[in-house]
Amino acid sequence: MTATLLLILAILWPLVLMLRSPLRLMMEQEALWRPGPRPKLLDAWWASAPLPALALALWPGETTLLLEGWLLGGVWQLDEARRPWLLFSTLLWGLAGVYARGYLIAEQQAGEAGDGETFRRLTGLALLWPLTLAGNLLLLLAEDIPSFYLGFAVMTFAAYGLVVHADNRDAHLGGRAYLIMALFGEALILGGLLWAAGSAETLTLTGLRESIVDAEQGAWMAAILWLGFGVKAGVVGLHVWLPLAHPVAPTPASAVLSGVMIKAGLVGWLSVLPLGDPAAGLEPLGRLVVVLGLVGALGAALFGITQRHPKAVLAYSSVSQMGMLTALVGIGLTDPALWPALSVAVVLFAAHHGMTKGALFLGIGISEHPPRLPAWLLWPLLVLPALSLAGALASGLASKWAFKGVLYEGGHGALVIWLSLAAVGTTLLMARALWRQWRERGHHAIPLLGTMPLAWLFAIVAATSLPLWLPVAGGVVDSPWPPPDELPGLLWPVGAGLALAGLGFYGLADITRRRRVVWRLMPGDLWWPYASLARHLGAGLKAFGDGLETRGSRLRAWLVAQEKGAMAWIDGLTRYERRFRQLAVPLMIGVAVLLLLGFWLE
Amino acid sequence: MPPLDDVLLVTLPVLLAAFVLLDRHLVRACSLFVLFALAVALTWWKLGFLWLAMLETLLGAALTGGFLFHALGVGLAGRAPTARLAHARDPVPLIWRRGLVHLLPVLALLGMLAAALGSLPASDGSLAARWSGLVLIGLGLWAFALHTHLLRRLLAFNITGTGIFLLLMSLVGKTAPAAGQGLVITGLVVALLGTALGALLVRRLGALVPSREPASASDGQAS
Amino acid sequence: MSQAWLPLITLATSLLVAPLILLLPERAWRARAALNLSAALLKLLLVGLMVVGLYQGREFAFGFTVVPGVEFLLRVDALGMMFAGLSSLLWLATTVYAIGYLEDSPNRKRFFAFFSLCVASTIGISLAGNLFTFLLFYELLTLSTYPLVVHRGHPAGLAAGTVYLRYTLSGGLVLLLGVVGLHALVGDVTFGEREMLRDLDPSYHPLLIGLFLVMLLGLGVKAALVPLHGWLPRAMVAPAPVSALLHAVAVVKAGAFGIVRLVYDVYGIQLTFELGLLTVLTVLSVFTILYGSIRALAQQELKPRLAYSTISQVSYIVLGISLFGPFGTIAGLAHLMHQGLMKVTLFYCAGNYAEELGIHRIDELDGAGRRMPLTSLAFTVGALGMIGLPPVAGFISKWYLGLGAVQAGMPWVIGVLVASSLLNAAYFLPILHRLWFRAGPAHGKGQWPEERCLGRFETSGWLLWPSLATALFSLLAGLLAGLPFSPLDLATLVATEEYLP
Amino acid sequence: MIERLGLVTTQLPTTGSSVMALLVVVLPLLLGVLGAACRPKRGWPAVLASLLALLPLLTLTPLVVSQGTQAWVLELDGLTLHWRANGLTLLLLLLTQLLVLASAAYAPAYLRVAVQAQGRGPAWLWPLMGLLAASLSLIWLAADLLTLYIGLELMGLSAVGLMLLPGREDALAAGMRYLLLALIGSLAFLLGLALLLGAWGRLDLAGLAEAVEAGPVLWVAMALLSAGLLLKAAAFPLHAWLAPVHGSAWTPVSALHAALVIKASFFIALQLWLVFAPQAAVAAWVVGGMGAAAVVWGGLLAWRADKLKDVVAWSTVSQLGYLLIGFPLLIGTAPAVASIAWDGVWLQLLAHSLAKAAMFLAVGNLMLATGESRVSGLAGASRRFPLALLSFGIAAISLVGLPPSAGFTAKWLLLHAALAAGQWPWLLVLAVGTLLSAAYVFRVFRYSFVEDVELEDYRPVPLRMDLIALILALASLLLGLAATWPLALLEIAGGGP
Repeated sequence: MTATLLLILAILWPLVLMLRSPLRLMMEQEALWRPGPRPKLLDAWWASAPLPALALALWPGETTLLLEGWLLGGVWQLDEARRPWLLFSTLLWGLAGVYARGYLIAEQQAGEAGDGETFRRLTGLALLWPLTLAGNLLLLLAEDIPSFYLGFAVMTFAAYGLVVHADNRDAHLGGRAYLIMALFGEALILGGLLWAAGSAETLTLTGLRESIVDAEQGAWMAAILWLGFGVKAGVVGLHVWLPLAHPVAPTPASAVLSGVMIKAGLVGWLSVLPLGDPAAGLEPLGRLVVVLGLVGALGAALFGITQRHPKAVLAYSSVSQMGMLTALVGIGLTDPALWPALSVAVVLFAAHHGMTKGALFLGIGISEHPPRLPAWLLWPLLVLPALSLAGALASGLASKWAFKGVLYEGGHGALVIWLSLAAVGTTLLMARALWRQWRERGHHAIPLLGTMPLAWLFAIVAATSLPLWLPVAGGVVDSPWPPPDELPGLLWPVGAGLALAGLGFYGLADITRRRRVVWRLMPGDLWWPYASLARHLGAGLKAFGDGLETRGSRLRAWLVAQEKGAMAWIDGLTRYERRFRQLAVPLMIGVAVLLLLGFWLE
Repeated sequence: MPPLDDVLLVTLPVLLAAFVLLDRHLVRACSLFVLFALAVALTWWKLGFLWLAMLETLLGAALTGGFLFHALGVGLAGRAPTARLAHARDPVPLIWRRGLVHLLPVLALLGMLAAALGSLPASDGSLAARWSGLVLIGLGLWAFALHTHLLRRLLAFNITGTGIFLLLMSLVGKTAPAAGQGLVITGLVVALLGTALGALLVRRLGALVPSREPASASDGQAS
Repeated sequence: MSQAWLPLITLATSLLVAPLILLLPERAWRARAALNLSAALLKLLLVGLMVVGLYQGREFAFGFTVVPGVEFLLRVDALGMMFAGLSSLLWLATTVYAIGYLEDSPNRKRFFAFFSLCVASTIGISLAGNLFTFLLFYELLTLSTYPLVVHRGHPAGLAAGTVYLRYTLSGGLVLLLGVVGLHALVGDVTFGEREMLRDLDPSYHPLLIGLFLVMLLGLGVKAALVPLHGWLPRAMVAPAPVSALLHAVAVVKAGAFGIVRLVYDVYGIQLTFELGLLTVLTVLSVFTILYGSIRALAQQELKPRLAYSTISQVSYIVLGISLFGPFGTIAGLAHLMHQGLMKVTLFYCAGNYAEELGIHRIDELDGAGRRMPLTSLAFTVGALGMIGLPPVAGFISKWYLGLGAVQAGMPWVIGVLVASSLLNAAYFLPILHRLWFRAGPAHGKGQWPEERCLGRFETSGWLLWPSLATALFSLLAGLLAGLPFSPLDLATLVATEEYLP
Repeated sequence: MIERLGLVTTQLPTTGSSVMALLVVVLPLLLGVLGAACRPKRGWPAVLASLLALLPLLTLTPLVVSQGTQAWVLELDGLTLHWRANGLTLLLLLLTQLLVLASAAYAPAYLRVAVQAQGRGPAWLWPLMGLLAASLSLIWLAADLLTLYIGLELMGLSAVGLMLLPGREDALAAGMRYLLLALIGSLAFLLGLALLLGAWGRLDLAGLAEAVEAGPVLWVAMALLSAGLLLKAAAFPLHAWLAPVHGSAWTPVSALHAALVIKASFFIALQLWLVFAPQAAVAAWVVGGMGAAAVVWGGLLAWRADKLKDVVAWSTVSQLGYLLIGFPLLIGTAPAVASIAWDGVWLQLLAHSLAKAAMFLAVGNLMLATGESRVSGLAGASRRFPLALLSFGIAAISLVGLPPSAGFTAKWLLLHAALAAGQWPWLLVLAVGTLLSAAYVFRVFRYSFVEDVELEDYRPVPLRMDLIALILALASLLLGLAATWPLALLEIAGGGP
């Protein structure tokens, strides 16, 4: 009962908090217009949005809520499969929220003081942050397809407001890239969902997975859905929004974007693809997915190290990491028997990546506004999650061990090599990111006990200790740490990466001198060809539309001319009237003759 | 060889009608029309329709004539006729081609009538009346189409009407005299009323448009 | 006895209001407003009564013979009730809106009289029990909307009125020919007596196909199917409440509703399917959907863009019914209501922008969300619904359309839906972006074209509340689609009746 | 069909109703005499007198309804006149009296406002109107050709007289032409009668119907009769006199003329065809063709007409075409088709009469109010004269044939009949006619909705004039849904089985 209440509250609470600000604004009618002081938007209440969901994630026991009148009949569910996702997501959301209160303190103060422009932007953030959260929670908790899709769409579109928060040119570019790609994804998802759900006439995700297994064209449905969610998950080719949107978003928003929201794509895959079902027959798709995942993992790493903005580097790292996860999902498709074991590793990996990437993003803000900590303490703390992500320590090591073991057992040795290569890339990326952070570090110290550093510190702790508390498949992982004799096999990529990084660092000056162009590779890589293609397409479409328009107007003009002619002709008919008048009697006789003929012919 | 009086009865109204319709002098034409009506009355009498003869004399000759003269502005008091009307020449000259063209519908009508009458054998006594009726119809219609002067068209209408009456009575003969006479009397009254109305109109038109010929005033629209 | 009269009274509530309004003097706007509103409320109540009665399985019918063999018949069925409910609901909203919109403008008496007449025709269309009665009100609708379209009396309006008449009267005529033809073939067809045509000898089938196409041609004019849509964008010059009504309930919907009646209640879906006519409808509607969207993309002004969007959206209804199977039916019928709610919201908002700020072009909308947040919110809800995003009602329609497409064995239609959604997004999202995320006059950049401060809120309350109410309804129709008496529920009821004899 | 005309009867005449029948004809004359005598300045005496004329009808109606067709034979010195009354007759009589009543009620106010009693014209209005009503009654009642002829002639002359009353030059010129053509038409009619009488020696329709045999005499006679009547009815190539006559006539007179006088000629023609040539399909198609041409031609000219009254007058030409299309649908078709067409034709006649009368009155009001006779002079009228425009609009609905008007129901029946008979061309004609009539009607509206004009000089007409037009228009509208009533009347008076 309590769990059910919590379930409802988990979704409702952020919405209530979202509505609070405008209601307050409306109460104080002129608040928007007057120049004077204004209410505080990002208060403690605001940050409390994910708390009920967190409580739900920690509440023992499974629960299901049936909502008859909701959409087409809602089924919200918390089961063991959803719990880890919910837990780490809400945790990160909560931390990011707390962090944001500190991060945006300057804007907050400006807004309160009466800077209308800033206040407006902040209002947007204050409204859309809980909304995005609500969407995210709904998509995690929903078992019925409409609610799932609703959550997904709400999260996607509300996050647009977070991306363009800065309201400058870059932000709008990032926002546009985000939105267009998201729309593309939404469309594919909708199409796939409709197709798959329609063939089995089901409303639940479970039914959907079965439907894909049963349906004749299940592979196509799965492919469409995979692509659709792939936009969110940053599959190579569809990832272009990530490096554009992440750097421009406020840091806490970047953290949730990269830590939680792109995981929604993964959640989508896990929810709709019949992973682990031997009857699915999706092996060809699986192989493709593996290949694409690896291409993404390696390619993003290579491209990422050319970036200057630390957030862009981290974004490419996300693409790379998601590529690895994609490859794992692909294995789940090609080798269904392996999935039950692999799924644990995937969840662990995803959670690890989410928390760690979150901590890294939060760390960027910290390096820009360092708290009053000695540098020897601050920078190792910043390096710690990076190393963890590279797989050298803590949760990174544990998750790497988890999937490596499974893969070896399943006979996918080659894949492990490739993934290790990707880990080398990750190490390089981490080094690059930290290097850029170091170069762009700030000097104005902020108090240590502010919300921002505390949230960051807590995030680091949570991220590194993840395997200890994350409930996977009914309980915490038994033995998360690899035995010591496995360590070399797990750690060599980090070593190699560090070595390469060192080489690169020394060779850097040389390379910079000779090949300046390398550093001009724009973030967003494929976005630019896409954009120009889209521009051409758009221009073509517009030309087509305009063509229709001009064709239509030409036709109209022709018709009008014709009409004028016809009117003139009709006006001219009156002259015959005179003849009729003059010839009335002969005409009468003519009529009589005609009638006579008619009678005669009878 | 038909008897002389029959021939006379046929030819007299026809000749008079032709004069009425073709005379260029309107007062003379109207006077001739009175004569024509009297001749027709004679025919009625000859055919044995006394009532019709009386009515024809009264309505056709006296009253219609009176109205015609009224239209011309010629009164009993001997006022001089309105010069404009009395001596008016038709503005449209009589051209042969025009005349021939207007003959075509008349011929068509006569052809139709001939086709119908072919199956209705005429008794001896009525044959003359039938012929004169047919000729009068043709003449009247032709003149009606030909002329544009309103008064002349009224004359033409009257002559056509008379032709139809003659034809009617010749057809009816002795079979249904009452019905036939009823029709003819109605027709006579209507013709009189029509002529009266037309005559009054001609007068009014003439009074309204003193500067213009009433005939040409109605030229464009009338007909 | 009272049951037979209930449809008649419902019809009379708006039919009799028209002469009453004409009798009131022009100045008496309070009395007129009171009359209008009370009639609208009364009608809503009566329709509610009928809906409840319908659920309880009661029969409402009223009829008399017009000429031998032809009957005037008012009858309540689920399909009609959907439409009646929609129109009475939106009548109330639009009446409120129109009172505010036309404040201090001339000829209000005439406007409201014809407005009532227009609603009466819509109710008549929904209650019509056979094709003859349907045709009667269908034509009456044409007549009563003409004075509304040319209401302003300026040359553009008059020209638009002429175009409107050319299209609709020709359409009505063609429909008349078709109906008479059907009548000559089988006599009076009461809606729902599907067996009359089904039992005809197969040798009549070519004739039936011909008649169907003729009637489709007639109905397609009002439903704005593509080659026949030309009047709709032109009619945009009408005042905002008129556009709203034209697009949401009255004219366009009448055409679509007619097609629904034709397919389900005259021919019967089975026969239509067997004659291969559903394919015709599918192709036609798919073409219209895409064409309308592409044309909408090229429009630079708000109302024409909405107009082309209507062309596209109304075809969803036709698409829905052309998909053989209960899901397609549900989709088409539910969209009949959903589109009405959403589109009326959009038009109200467009009217609000025009009235309050003098905005007609899309590029003038920058930052309007700050100046008029509630209106913009309503617009956003409507636009998202049009794109088909949950939880707005449009999503429900799209969902069932997809299901219907699969059920009918035409999964390619899903591709069309997706493409159309993308196009919809392409022409609606830029507007939303301008509203909310661009700096404009509200932020001290430039000036509104013609700003007036109409009321205590962001604009006059008469204009604001209807917009918000319809936006809320379109949200709730999606969010709570599973509840009884929701549009979806009614549509499901109709579909069950259709497919489970 | 001939039974439907009430020409075959087994009923014996009753003297009581014979007096009634005479009264029906004579009482309108009383209206004329009274009117001429006291020259009513107000409406009510005229209305009272017209109501008086309705009284005998009210006693006749139950008789016909309960006992079927009534027939009377009047012996006059060797002449036998046959009269009969059946449902159709009754319907037409009622229509006539109602329209006369409306005109009579309208006329005093009109004369006061528009004419200001100049000249002798107004004095002649009442007797001529009475004569017209009497002659029309005579035509509806007549069952023999002599009575028909008398009625036709009286009607024609009184109509010409009425048209001439304004006394203006254009009225006189147009009236003169009308007079001459009407006389010529009568001559053709008389010639036809002469042939019939000559061949078969009798004039009563019922008797002739049995006596006649097909042959050149009948054909020529029918051709002449029809041509004369079509000239009087202003059927297409013979319509040229109509519009000018209406253009200058007084409004109530125009209303009566367009609503009734033309219909009388049509009625006689149709009656003669049904009696003498019920199978002459080819000739009927000729008439139908004329009707089709009339629909198109009249519609086109009405559309482009410059003056309001011309629009209405041309629309009469066009609408008469619909009636003419009744010929091919009634003559030589299957009984089922003919039965539908029968209802359609008479309903169309009723609808058009009421609507056209209403339209003339409304147009008259508009012209009086704006002081403009041109269509473009209506700018801004919708705001200032809503009532007149509403009457015009409602009448227009019926003319165009849009539901729920009687015009629509009639068109429905005609379309149905055409479809049932497989005569496709008429579908097209009806369709084109509808579109054209919509075009000319809405052209008027288009001007009236123009807002941006300053109309400094306008005078509102008395409310009564507007109301009369409105009532007539509403009657034509509501008759569409209440069509069972007149159609039932058409049915019950069938006479024999």
